[in-house]
Amino acid sequence: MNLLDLVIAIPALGFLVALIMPRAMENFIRLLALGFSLVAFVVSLGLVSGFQNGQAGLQFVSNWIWIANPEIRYHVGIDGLSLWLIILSTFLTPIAILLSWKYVQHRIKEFYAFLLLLEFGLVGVFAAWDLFLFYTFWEVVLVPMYFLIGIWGHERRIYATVKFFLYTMVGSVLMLAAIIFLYTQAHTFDYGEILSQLGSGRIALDHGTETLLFLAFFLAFAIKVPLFPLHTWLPDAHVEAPTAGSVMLASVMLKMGTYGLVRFCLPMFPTAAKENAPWIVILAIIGIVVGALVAMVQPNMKKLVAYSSVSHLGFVVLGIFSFTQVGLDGAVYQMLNHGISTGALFLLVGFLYERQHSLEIKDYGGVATVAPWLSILFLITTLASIGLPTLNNFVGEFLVLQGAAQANFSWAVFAAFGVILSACYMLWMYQRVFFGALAHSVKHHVTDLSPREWACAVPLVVLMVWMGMYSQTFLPVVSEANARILERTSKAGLMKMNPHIAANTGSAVGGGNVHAR
Amino acid sequence: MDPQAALQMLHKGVPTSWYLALSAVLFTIGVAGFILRRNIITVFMCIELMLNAVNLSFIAFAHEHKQVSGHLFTFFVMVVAAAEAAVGLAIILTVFKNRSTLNIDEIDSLKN
Amino acid sequence: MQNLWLIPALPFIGFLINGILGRKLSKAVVSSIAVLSVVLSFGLVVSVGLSSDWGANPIHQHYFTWIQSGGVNIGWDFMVDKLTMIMLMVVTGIGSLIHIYATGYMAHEEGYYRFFAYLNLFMFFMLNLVLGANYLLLFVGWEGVGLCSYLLIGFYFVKKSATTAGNKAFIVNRIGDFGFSLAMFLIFMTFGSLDFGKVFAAAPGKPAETLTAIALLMLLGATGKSAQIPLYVWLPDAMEGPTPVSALIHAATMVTAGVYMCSRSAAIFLKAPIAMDTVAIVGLATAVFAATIGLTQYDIKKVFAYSTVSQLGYMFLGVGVGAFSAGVWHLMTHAFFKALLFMGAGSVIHACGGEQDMRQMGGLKKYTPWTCGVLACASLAIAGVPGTSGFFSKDAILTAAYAHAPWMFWVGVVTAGMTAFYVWRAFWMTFWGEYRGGHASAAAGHGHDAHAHADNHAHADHHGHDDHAHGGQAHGGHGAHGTPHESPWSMLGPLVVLAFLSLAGGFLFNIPKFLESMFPLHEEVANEQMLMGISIAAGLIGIAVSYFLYVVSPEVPARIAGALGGIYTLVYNKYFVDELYDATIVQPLVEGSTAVLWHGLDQGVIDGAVNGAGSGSRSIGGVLKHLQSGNIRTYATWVVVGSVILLVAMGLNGGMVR
Amino acid sequence: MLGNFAPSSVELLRFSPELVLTAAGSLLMMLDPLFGKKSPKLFGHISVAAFLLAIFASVQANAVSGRAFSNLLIVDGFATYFRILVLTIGVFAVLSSYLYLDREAADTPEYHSLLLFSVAGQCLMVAANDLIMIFLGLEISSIASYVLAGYLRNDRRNNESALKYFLLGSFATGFLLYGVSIIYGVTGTTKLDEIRTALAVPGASTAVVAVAAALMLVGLGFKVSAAPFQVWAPDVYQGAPAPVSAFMATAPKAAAFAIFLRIFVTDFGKIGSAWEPLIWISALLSMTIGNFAALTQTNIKRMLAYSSIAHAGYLLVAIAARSEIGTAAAMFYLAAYALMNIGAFAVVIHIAGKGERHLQITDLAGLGQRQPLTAALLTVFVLSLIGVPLTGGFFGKFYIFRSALESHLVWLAVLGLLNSAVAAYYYLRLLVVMYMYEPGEAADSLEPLSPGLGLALVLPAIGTFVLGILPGSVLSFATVGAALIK
Repeated sequence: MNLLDLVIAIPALGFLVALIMPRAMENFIRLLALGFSLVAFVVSLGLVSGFQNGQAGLQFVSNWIWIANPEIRYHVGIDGLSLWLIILSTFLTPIAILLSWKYVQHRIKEFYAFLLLLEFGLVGVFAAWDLFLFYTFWEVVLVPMYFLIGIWGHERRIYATVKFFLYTMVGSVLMLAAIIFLYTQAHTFDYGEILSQLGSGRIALDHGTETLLFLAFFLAFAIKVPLFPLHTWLPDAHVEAPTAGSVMLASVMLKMGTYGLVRFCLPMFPTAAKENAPWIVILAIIGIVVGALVAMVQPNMKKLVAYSSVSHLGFVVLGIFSFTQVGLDGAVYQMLNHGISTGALFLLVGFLYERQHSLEIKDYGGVATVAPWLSILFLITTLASIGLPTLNNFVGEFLVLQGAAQANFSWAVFAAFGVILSACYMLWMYQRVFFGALAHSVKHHVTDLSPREWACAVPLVVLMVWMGMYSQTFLPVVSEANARILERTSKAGLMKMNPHIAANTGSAVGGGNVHAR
Repeated sequence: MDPQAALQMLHKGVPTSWYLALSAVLFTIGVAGFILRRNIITVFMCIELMLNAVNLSFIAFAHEHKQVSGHLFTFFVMVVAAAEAAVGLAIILTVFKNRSTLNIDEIDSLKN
Repeated sequence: MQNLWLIPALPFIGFLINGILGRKLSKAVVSSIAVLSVVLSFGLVVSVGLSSDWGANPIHQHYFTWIQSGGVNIGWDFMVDKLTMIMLMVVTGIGSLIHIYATGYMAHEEGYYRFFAYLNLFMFFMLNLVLGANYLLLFVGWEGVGLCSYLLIGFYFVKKSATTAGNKAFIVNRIGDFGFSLAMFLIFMTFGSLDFGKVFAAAPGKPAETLTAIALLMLLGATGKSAQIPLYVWLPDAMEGPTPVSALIHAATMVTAGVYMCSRSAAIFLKAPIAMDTVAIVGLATAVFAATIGLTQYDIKKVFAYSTVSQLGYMFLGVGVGAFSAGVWHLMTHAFFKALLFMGAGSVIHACGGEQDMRQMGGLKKYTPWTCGVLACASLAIAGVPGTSGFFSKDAILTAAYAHAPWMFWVGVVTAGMTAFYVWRAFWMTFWGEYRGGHASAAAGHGHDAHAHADNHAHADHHGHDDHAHGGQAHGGHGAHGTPHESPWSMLGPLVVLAFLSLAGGFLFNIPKFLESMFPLHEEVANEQMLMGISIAAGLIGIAVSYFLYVVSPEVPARIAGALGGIYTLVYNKYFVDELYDATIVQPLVEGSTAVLWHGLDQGVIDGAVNGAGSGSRSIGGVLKHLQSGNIRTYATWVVVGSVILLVAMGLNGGMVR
Repeated sequence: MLGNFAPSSVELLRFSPELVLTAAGSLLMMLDPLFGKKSPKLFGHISVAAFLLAIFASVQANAVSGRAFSNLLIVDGFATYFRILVLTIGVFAVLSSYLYLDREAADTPEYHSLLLFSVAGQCLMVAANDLIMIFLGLEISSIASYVLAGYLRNDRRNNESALKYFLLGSFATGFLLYGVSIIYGVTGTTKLDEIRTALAVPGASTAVVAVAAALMLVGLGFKVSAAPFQVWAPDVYQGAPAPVSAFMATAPKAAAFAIFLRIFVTDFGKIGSAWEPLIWISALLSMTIGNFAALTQTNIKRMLAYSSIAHAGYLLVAIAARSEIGTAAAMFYLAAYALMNIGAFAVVIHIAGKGERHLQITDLAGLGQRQPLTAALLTVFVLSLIGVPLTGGFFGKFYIFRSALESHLVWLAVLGLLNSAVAAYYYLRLLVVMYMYEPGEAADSLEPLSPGLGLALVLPAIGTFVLGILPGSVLSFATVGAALIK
């Protein structure tokens, strides 16, 4: 039972405990949930301190047989890729719990139970090293979110949540098919084992099969990301979800998709990944631009942020499929950034909603006059999400675009439009909500932050600055892990690159992994 | 064929295939009846007909194989058929009690 | 060995204190913190300047690794060489003066602490910009100052026009940054590094077309930040901000960042002649274009705004023709006199209780002698009257231009004439003649409730041009009594200093000599005296004409305007460029996104398909369930049909089994 | 010679489960006049005891596995697995019937004895080594369930359901029997193992055998409600008393699948290439018809009926795999399916109310608030039916599709999985209504969970989780059984 197991177990335990609590003890349940999630967070910090960078392979491994035949293992472990995503999950859950303190007033018990179950699933997804186990956690995550949106959401919650569930389901059943197929080839679900078999050619996938398998995994992940044009579940889900739901959904759940792409699609099917990269990248870029443009004209704050997520995650996918060290690092870093800044955006929008019970931009105006601190935090978050240097997103976007440029300069050119547009939609919204003459309703409802809300928001803002100013805390381990993944991909197939760029970027630059050896 | 040959054959006995053909015909008649007749009782009788067709083929095969087991099977089948008849008629009776009709087409309240 | 990091750190600390605690602190404390932090960093700069031989071998300090991934390795490095030193001096020096000035100017504003916090933050980023030892740090400052300008333009955030102008500034700059970032990617791919040292060392060896691409992309960035065609449109609107902001950010420092970047990247530009020409032409075009607009404006700040644009054009002309040092020189002198012009204008506005329309001024010289005096100095300088600072730098640029291509010189001269004209036009209209204001009570009205006033204006003007919601700038204390009045010494002091600099700056600092080691001096051109004479003449003629038109016979201009008719309206409305952009870019984007992308593609096509799949399968179910007729005989038929199919199929298959 | 006829004690032991059940059934009938009115619950208790005893007996029988009655019966792991399965189903059927019979004021003795006989028949089926035995077992089980289907004599829906089940059932049986006779004709025997050897000899007329197989397929396809022979299922399940529907949807189906596996995967394995494509089609049809038709249902019982058709489709996928893994998968899935289906029906029984008034899906509205525990349990079953990991339903599906892929039925597997995504839609509606609608009249008029039903809910729920989280033991049991019928 190592730390990692604990991090997985604690939320599960909390879930069970919350379930057996008498529903009358509302405040106790709240505290209980908060306690469990905080403990989980603290323990997960142990992972950071105990993590040996540079040490090859997984760490905090624990590997038992779960089911004998077909052999399915409880095999978990983390590398630099999973580490921060796990921290992200454990870090945001307490915040999600805290911010729901007043927001959620009925069926408290179920609500917090589901949040903990969600955390359990998320941590598991990022830690699983056995495909079956991974799929299990992957689906487990679905259930609590389904209820979170469906029970505590707004008017069209049922449509939204069913849409969300089915969309994901369609993707994941195909992934399941692919997983089982791999099993029939490799006779194991152990990811490491499968990778080595694929690497050593003990499983020889012919071209068509590899492509199909790749697409099966890719579809499941692309829906979760969500990659244009599979994104339409996201705005609905976000608009209808309760704040905590939106925060977890945007901050962590979307990362399941991008994580899957990096963790599984690239290493297992490098050739197919590279062959399909061009159109995937085009979709990503379309997502970046269209997402931003659509966000620009949204009348509803949550919808706006949701579409901005589509745009931001386009960057992530772009970085991943640039097949450059820089791009991949940027992509992973951007996952974390998006988790922090978009999470914070939903959080703050949620605060506004709690005050005025409206998400429509037109119902606001002049908030800055009555709630200066709220406005300042919102401003910082806004600036973070539009990629202002010294704040987190900038680092990610810079690396992603740099990587994309190395792979194909025109990609960077088109993607960079997204950076312009992000400023347009965010600042325009900010102006209409926070600036201008004080709207009457705002005057009566909107107050500045309460201590509890401070407690929710400040950690996020701090992280924005930290991640923006000192990426060294986070990046090295990520690069380490990515380097290994790229090693696999670089073996398979070539990728056409502007020769003199390749020559210059040389071995030092991530590009080195891309062009021919 | 000329009567001579016919007599010959009758001495040898009717070939099994004729019985089988007959049973097949009977079975088909039963099936057709089930589909075409509207009176529940008749439909039920068609089922009996099918079973008896099967019996016939059993007998024929038994004769072919020079075995007794085939004959035994027919007894099993008869017993079962009898049991079915008992239960079946009871069911039909209750239906008639509740709906006072035996037209099979009128028993279609459960649908879609 | 000084710690360079302290230079930006001090204002940053000031920002933190004022930003977090400012609301609790008294105005005195706030302002003293703000001013002190800047003055101190000025002191540091000076001490650095006096210190070791940074001229020969630049100071380079590494603090920590910022971004490290693959080949990308960005350190948080500062460096000081001669060019940096000039910028540092200008930024901190003029920065300090403007801070002091602002303490007086903003004395009666609410959000006082906010203002100074922003101002300090700006200093922090600006110093980062000039100190940064690699392009990414430069970019940090670049974006950072953009942020501050956004915040300060939108300082009166209840005014829609103000916040809109802020957004405009930020977004237009983003378009420029788009170019800049692409330039950085290209630089990195070409040089494998973003450090100035490495890049410039390797530049000569690289293929010209790559360098040209880089240079042009940088130019795009520069046009954004330094308000050149086609991205100049934000600067005039930026005058929504408080006057000290216009002086500091939108005249003296931030807007010159583009010039700084280009001269910093001289090594690259020099290898890209096409880019150089483009720079020169863009600069020249902007200079003329803006100058013409300047001729017709009545809002005093607008006049100076366009003059800034035009003067920046000059600097780019200088850079473009290879006279980097001249460009930097003009950057510096311009910082002196333009800051002075703006602050003087501020003082005038202040005097007239918030009025900015020159038609409402006049005859102020007897009310505000000091302001009048200092503005005279500034106007002389910008007109390039011999001996003033402006004369030297401008002349250096024009001579270089002549050497490069004579026609550029001639255009430049004409522009110089126009510049002299409109600046002095403003001067005469403001200080000569009779005071036309009078409706001071109205001004007072402006003064008292800024918000109410702002609202009226919010509907009135979308881009916030021409006539203005001055509510913000007016302050309760003054509007009340009708007659204009001189500003307090906290404001005049800095003005006097700057006045001195505008006059003597040229003598005191001979930048080309100073930068000789970096940018070789321009070779002597034949008949330089003659050229000099021509440009001087242009300036003097401009002044003379303006005197004739606005002092001797003030009714003429109207007639000229009438005579010009269409052209006049065109120019007066700034060539309708804003309207053009709005119609061709903004509106299509917004409407297109709404109608086509959102409703059409996203909701219509994609979501339509998704929901369609749902309802489709339901209707399939609707069909299938009707197979379930409930009729026993039908069911039996199904069974029979099925069994027949089975029998046939399996009979056939079975036959084939071997 | 005579000795052959006197069965040895071990043979009787192997036959003991059937004996126990039959004895108990008869006993109940005798006790009817004594306690019929006085203590109706007693009969329930007795039959539960009988089922448990039978389970014990079949475990014992398994210990001495082997043939019985001159090879008419074969007791092996396979048989035992299914015996225990149907017996367990029997237990739950009884448990979920207490409340129902009480509510409908129906007399219990006959009901329970019929249940016992029916299960006895199924036990015989799964352990039979002779086509005629199979036929007998099938008929014993069927005839009993014909009666059960129409148990409430005065209920029109019951009558109709019974009639349809009876007529169509015996109709299909006719086909089955005809197939049997042809097999007998071709091979001269009805013993499964002897048939196999007879077919093994080269030159056996495969075409005729295939025809016979087709006829038997009709009969079995009908019993397992596989398309296109599924037509009866929705009407019958909807019309029959809820506990009976629960029983019929699980036990007879399990037994039928057992012999399906025994006959087709083993005896007709040789002509597998003949029937596999048809099973393939039938599987796809069943899944598609079941799931899509269920999308628009408003009546819970009917919806579950359609879903059971779909599940039959999944099971056929395993049969189409024609492999040991496939067999094991089907066996496992039947267990999982039985548990979740019984659980779901138990909830239906709970909310239905007297005369089954509340059968609309919307009658579940607000169950989540009124009776959180019941709702939670139903959620477990629904998630299992959807196939969400950590439930038996998921692992069963996984195992089935694994077998399909092992046998290179890639597209069938993919289509099947997509089908399960479609299915998610109508299962989710139950959850939506339960948790996201405000309580309606049905939920408000709900009486607390009765102990019997409680057990019939909780135990399957636990079982579902066990099969989902620790399937090992059951799985190995199934695998062993599957190996035995090779």
